[in-house]
Amino acid sequence: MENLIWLIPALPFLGALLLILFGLKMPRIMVPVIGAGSVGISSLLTIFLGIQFLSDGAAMYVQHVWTWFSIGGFSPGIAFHVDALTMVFIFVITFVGFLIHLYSAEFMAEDADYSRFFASMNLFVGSMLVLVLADNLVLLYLGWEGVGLCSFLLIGFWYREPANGYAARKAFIITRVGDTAMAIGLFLLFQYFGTLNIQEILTQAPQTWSVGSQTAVLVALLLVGGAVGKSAQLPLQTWLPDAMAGPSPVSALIHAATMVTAGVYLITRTYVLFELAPTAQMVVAFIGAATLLIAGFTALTQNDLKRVLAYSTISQIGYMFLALGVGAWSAAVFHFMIHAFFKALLFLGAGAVIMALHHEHDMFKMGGLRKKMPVVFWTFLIGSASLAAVPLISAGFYSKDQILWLGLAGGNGSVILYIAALLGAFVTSIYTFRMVFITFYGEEKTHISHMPGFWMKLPLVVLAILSLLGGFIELPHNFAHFTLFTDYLKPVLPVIVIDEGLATIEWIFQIVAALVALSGIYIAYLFYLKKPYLAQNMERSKFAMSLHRFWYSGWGFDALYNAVFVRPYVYLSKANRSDGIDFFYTGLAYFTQWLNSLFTRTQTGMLRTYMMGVLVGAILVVTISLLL
Amino acid sequence: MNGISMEAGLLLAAILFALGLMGLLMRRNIIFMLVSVEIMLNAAGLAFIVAGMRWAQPDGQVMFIFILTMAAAEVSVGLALILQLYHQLKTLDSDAASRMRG
Amino acid sequence: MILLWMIVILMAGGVLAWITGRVNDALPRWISLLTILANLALAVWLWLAEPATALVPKGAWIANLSIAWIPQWGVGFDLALDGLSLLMLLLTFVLGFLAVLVSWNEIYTKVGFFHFNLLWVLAGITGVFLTMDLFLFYFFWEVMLIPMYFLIGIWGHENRTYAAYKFFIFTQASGLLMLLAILSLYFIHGSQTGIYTFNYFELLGTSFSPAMGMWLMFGFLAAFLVKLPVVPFHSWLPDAHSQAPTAGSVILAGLLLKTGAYGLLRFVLPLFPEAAIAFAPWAMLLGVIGIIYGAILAYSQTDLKRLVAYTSVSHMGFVILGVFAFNELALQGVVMQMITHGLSTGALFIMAGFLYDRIHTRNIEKMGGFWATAPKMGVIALVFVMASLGLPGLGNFIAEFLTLIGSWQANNWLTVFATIGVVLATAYSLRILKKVYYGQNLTDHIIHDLSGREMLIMVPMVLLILWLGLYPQPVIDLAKPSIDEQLQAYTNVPEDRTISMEKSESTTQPTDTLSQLKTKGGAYGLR
Amino acid sequence: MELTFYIAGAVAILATIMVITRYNMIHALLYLVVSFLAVAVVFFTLGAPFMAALEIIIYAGAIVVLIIFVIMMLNLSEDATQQEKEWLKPSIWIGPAILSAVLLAELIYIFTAMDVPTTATVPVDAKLVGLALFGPYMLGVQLCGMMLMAGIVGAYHLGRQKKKVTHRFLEKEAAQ
Repeated sequence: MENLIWLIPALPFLGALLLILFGLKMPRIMVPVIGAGSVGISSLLTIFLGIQFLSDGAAMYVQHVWTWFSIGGFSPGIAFHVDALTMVFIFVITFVGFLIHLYSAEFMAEDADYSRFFASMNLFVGSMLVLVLADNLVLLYLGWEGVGLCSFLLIGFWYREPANGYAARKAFIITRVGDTAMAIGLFLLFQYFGTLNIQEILTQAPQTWSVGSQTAVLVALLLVGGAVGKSAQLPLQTWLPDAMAGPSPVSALIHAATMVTAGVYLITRTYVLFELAPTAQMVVAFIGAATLLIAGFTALTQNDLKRVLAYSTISQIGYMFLALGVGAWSAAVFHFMIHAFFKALLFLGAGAVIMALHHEHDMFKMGGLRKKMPVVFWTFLIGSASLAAVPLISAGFYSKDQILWLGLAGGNGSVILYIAALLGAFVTSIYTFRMVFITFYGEEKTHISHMPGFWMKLPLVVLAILSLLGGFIELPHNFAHFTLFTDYLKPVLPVIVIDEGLATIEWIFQIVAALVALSGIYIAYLFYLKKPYLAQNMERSKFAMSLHRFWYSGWGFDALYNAVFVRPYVYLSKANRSDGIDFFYTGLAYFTQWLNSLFTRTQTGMLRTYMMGVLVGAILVVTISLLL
Repeated sequence: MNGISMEAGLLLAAILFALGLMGLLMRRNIIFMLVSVEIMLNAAGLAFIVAGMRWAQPDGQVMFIFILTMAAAEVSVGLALILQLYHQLKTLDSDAASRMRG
Repeated sequence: MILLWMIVILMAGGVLAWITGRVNDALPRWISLLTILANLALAVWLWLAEPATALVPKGAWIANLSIAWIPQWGVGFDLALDGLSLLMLLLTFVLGFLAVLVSWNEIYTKVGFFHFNLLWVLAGITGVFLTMDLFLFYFFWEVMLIPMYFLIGIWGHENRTYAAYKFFIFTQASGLLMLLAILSLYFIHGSQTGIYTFNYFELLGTSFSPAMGMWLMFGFLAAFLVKLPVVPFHSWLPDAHSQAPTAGSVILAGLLLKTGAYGLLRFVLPLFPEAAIAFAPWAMLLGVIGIIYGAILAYSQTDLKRLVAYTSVSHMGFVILGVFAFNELALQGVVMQMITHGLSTGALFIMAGFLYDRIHTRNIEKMGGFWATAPKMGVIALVFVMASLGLPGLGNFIAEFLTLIGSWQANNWLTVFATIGVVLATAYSLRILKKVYYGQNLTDHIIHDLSGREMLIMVPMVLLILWLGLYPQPVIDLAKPSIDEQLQAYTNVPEDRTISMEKSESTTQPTDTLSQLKTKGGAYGLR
Repeated sequence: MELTFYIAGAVAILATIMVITRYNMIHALLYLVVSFLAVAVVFFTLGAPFMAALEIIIYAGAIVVLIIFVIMMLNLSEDATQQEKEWLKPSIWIGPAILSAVLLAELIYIFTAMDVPTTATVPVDAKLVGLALFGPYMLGVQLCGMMLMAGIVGAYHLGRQKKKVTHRFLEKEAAQ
C-alpha cells in the first residue's frame, strides 16, 4: 500500500490532464466522472492507506518517486512523506474534496466550461496533495504555488466579468508576497542545513540553533510570512473576501476547507523551528488573535452571504493560528479538520441558496427559505451551530473550546489571548446566527428557481453528520479521558503542557465559553428576528454608522494597501511607460545630429578654406609636440 | 665633403616650403595654386636630399626621384583638370568650383 | 569536424534558400526546415553519444576541431563543444526550427532572402556558441548581427527602420569595445609569453595588473551586457523585439540574448577572475535593478510584444545575478534560465504573433475575452505566462530558484530584492492573461483557435518546458562539467590572488616599454 | 662651395617670392624657372649633381613648359592680369601670410634647436643612387612607373575636348 502513495496525488493530476486534453471533445457526462472519479479513487486509497497506517503502527511512510534535480549534494526529490499529520490533511483533502466534486457535478452542470472547471479542480486537489505530502520544502513549494495557480484560475473562472479577473489577480499577487517571504526563508534554511528535506531540517535544527536564536526567529518569521499569505491572516488577509467571486464549490474547497489552511499545515509541519523561536511563536499567536477579532467584526456587517463566510473563515483560521502560537499543535489541526467539515458545509449550503435565487448574493434579498429548502436549512443550521460552537452537540464546540482553554492554560497562553478568543467566539455566534436568521427566516423576498438535486444534497448531509459527530473523537479532559485525536498525533506533534493550577477549574471556563456562544445566538435572535427595530435604531446613530462603514470595508485594509502599494506602483509604472533611460539614448542621437549640422557648415567647397584648415592643423600639431 | 651644414639646407627647404604654402593660400587663380604646390614639393625634395647627404646615404636622392615622378604625374593630371574646369566655368577662379554636385 | 559541418550546413542552406527563393516561395521554407532539422539531429546525436566521449580524459569537451586559419597572427579556426555549448546548440536549433514554422504563413515578401538571413543568423549564433578562438568569436559575433539587422529592417512592423538602426548601433558599438579588449588581451598575452595567439585556452592563464584586468573585463562586459541586456543598456531591446517579425523576435529573445549570457559564462568568468570578483557586487546590483526595473516597465506596456520584451529585461537580470554569484547552484540556474527563458519568452512572442495574425494589432487594450473562442490558445498562453512568473513545475522555476538560492550564498540583501522581483513578475504576467484572455471580446474579430501548424509549434514547447520543470536532471548533468570548468578559477581564490599579484608586478615591465614605444612617434624623435 | 650654396639659396628664395606675387602668369612662371635653377645649383653644391640635372630637366624644363603650354591653350586675355590684381589684396593675403610665417618660425626653431652635432654634408654619387633604386627600392620604381602610366591615361581622358559635356561632376554646372 505504501508503494501506492504516489497515486494519491497522481490520480487527480491524471484527471486534470485528461480533461485538459480531451475535455472539449468527450461527452459531457464523462467530465464529472473523470473529475470526481479520480478524486474519489484517491480518497479511497487514502482511507486504505489510513487503515494500514493505523494498524501497522509505523511512524511514517516515505516514498521516493524520482530525484527532481541534483546539484552538488542538493537533491530535492519528488518524494512523499506520510505521517499522522499528513494523514489528517490528505484525508480531509481527498474526502471533502470528493464530496465537493460530487456537489459540483450538479452545481456546474449548466456551465459552458464544465470541463475547464473540473480540470482546474482536479489540478487543485493534486497540487494540494503534493503540498501536504511533500517530503522536502521545494516540493512543498511546488504544491504551494500550484494551489495558488488553481485558486487564481477558479476565482477567475467566470472570466467574462472584469471584477472576477481583478479578484483572481489580487489573490495570486497577495499570496505571492507571502510566498516570497517563504522562499527567502527556504534560502536561509538551505544556507544553514544544505538541504531542504523537512525531516532532516527538523532533526538538525535543535542541534544548530539554541532556543531563541536570532536566525531561528528570522526563519520562523519568514515561514510565517508565507503562511499568513496563504491562510489570509493579518496583514495579507484582504484577498480572501474578494476570492468569493469564484463558484461556491471553489469557495468551499479552496477558500475554506483546504488551501487557506496550508499556512496552518506549514507551521505545524515545521513546529520544531517555532519551538526554537518563541518570539516568532508569540507573533503567530497574536496574529491569530488580531485576525480573528478583526475578521469577526467585519463579518458582522457584511451583506453578501459568501463574504460573511469568507470573513468567518479568516476568523476561524485566526483561531488555528492562535492555537499554533500557544503551542497547541494538535488542537490547531483538530480545529482545521472540524472547520473543513462545517465550513465546506456552509459554503455548499450557501451555494445551493445562491443558485436557487438566481445567483443572488445579498442576504437581505433572501429570507423564508426554511420551509422551501428544508435539507439545505437543516444542514446549514448544523454547520452554523458548529461554527458558533453551540455547546455539547456540535463538533465546533469541542475543537474551539479546546483552543480557548489552551489559549489560557497552555504553555504560552495568556489572559489577553483568552479574552480575545472569547470575544471572538461571542462575535462568531452573533454573525453566524444573524446570517441564519436573515437568510432562512422572515418572508420570502426572491423566488426560488432551482431546487438542489440528489448530488447536491448528498454532500450536504454527509458533511452535516461529520460536523455533528466529528467532535466526539476528542473530548475535554474533564469529560472523559477520551483524546483520540491528540493520541493519534502524539508521534508527530508534542503534547502541550497545561498549567496544572488552572486544570482543576477548567469547568468554569467551559461554562463561560458555552454561555458566550449561547448569548451571542440570543443577541442575533433579538436583533434580527424578534425586534429588528433595535438594529435599525442602532444604525441611525452616527458613531454606529461610521463604525459600520469601517467594519464593512474590512477595517480599511484594502484602501490602505491601495494607497500605499498599488497606486504608487501603477503610477510609477505608467509614468515611466516610455522608459526614461531611453531619453538618454535619443538625446545622444539628437546631440550627434546637432554636431553633424555644426560640422556640415565647414564644408564650404572653397579650396583655400580647406587649405587653411590643413595649415592650422599642422601648426597645432607642431606646437603641441613642441610643448610636450 | 663640403662645409655646408645640414641646418642651412633644411632652413632653405623650410623657407621655400612656407613660401609655397603662402602662395597656395593667397592666390585664387587655380594655375597659381598648382605652381605653389610644385614649389612645396620641390622644397620637400630638397629636404630629403639634404638629409640624405647628411647621412651619406642614397635614400634621400631616391626619395627625391620618387617625388619628382609624382610631381610630373600630378602636374599632368592637374593641368588636364584645369583645362576641363576652364572649359566648363570659363574662369580660373578656384572658388567658383565650390559646389560638389554630380 | 561535425562542428564545422553544423555551421557549413546552415550557411549553405541559407545560400540555397536565397537562390531557390527566386524560383519558388515554398522551396526556401522547406530547405531551411530541413537544414535546421539536420543540424538538430546532429546535435541530438552528439548528446546521445556523449556518455561514450565523456570518458576521454579531455574533461568537459565533447568534441573539438582545430584548423590553422591565419597562423601569422595566431588566428585559428578552433571549434569546441562542451555540455554548455551543446545545450545552447540544442536550444538554437529547436528555436530555429520553430522560427521557420512561425514564418511559414507570415512572410510573403522576399522569402528566399528572409530564410537566407534566418539561417545565417543561426549560423552566427552556432559559431558563437562553438568557437574557442577570440578572433573567430568576434567574427561570428558580427555574422549574427548583420542578418538580424536585415530581418528587423525589411520584414519588421511599422517602425522597423528605427528599431533596426538602434539594434545595430547598440550591438555594434559594444562589439567594438569587445574587439578592443580582445586585441589588448592578444598583445598583453603576446608580450608576456612571446606567443601571439587568439586561442581561448592559451589566453586563459593570462594575468594582468588589477586595473588592466578591470578595463579588459569592461570591454568584454560592454558587449555582453548590452546583448543581455542589463538595465542602463537595454533600451534597444524593446524596440527591436516589438518591431521584428515573429521569427525575429523569437531568435532575438531566445538566442541572441543568450549569446550575451554565454559570453559572460565562457569568457568573462574564466578570463578575468580577479576583476570579476571585484566587480561582482556591482554586477549583481545591476542584475537586481534590471529585474525590478524591467518588471515595473513591463507592467504598464500596452504593446504586447513590448511587454514581453521588458519581461526579458527582467528575466535576464537573473542571469547576471547568478553569473556573478560564482557558485554551482547559481550557474546551473543561469544555464537553466538561458534555456527556459528562450522557450517561454519565445513562446510568448509566438503567441503575440498568432494574435497579430488574427486581429492585426499588438495593443492589449484592444484585446480581451479570447478564451471564449480560443481555449487551446488560452491554455497554452496560461502555461507560458505561468512559466514567466516562475510557477514551480515549469522550467523557469528551477532556473529562478537555483539562481536565487545560489545568489543568496553570495549576497543576502540583493537576493531579497531579486525575490521581490518575482512578485512584480506575477503582476505583469497575470496582466497579460487578464487583458488578452479574460474579460469580454470587444473587437469585431472572432478569434479562431490554434490551427494544426500552430499546435505543432506550441505543443513541443509546452512539453519541453514541462520536462525542464519536472525532470531537469539531464540538462544539469550535461552542463555540470563545463560549469565546474568555468568556476575553476574561483575555487581557490585566495591562492590565485597572491600568484597574480606577483605576476602583475612583472607585467608592468612590458607595458611600460609599450608606452615608451608609443611616444617615440612624437616630436622628441627628432632630437 | 659654401658661398655658392648661400647665393643660390638666396636666389631661390627671392625668385619664389616673386613667383607668388606676380600678377602676370608668364612672368611668374619665368621666376619659377629661376627658382628651380637655383635649387638645382643648391643640389649641385650639396654634392648631388645628378639630382641637379634632373631638377633642371624635369622641373624647370618639362613641368614649367607644360604649364606654359596650357596657359597658351587657354588663350587668356588682358583682363586676366587685371583680375589677378583684384584678387591679390592685402586683406586676402595677410592672414595666410601670418599663419605660414608662424609655421616657418616653428620649423626654424625645430631645426636650430636640435642638439645633434652639425656635421657637413657628404656627397653621394649617382651610382649609389642607381644601385639603391634598382635594389631595395625596386618596388617603388615599379609603382612610380604605374603611377606615371595612370597619370598619362588620366590626363588624356580628362583633358579631351568634348563636344558635349559628359563629366558627371560638372554636368549640372554646364547645363545651367
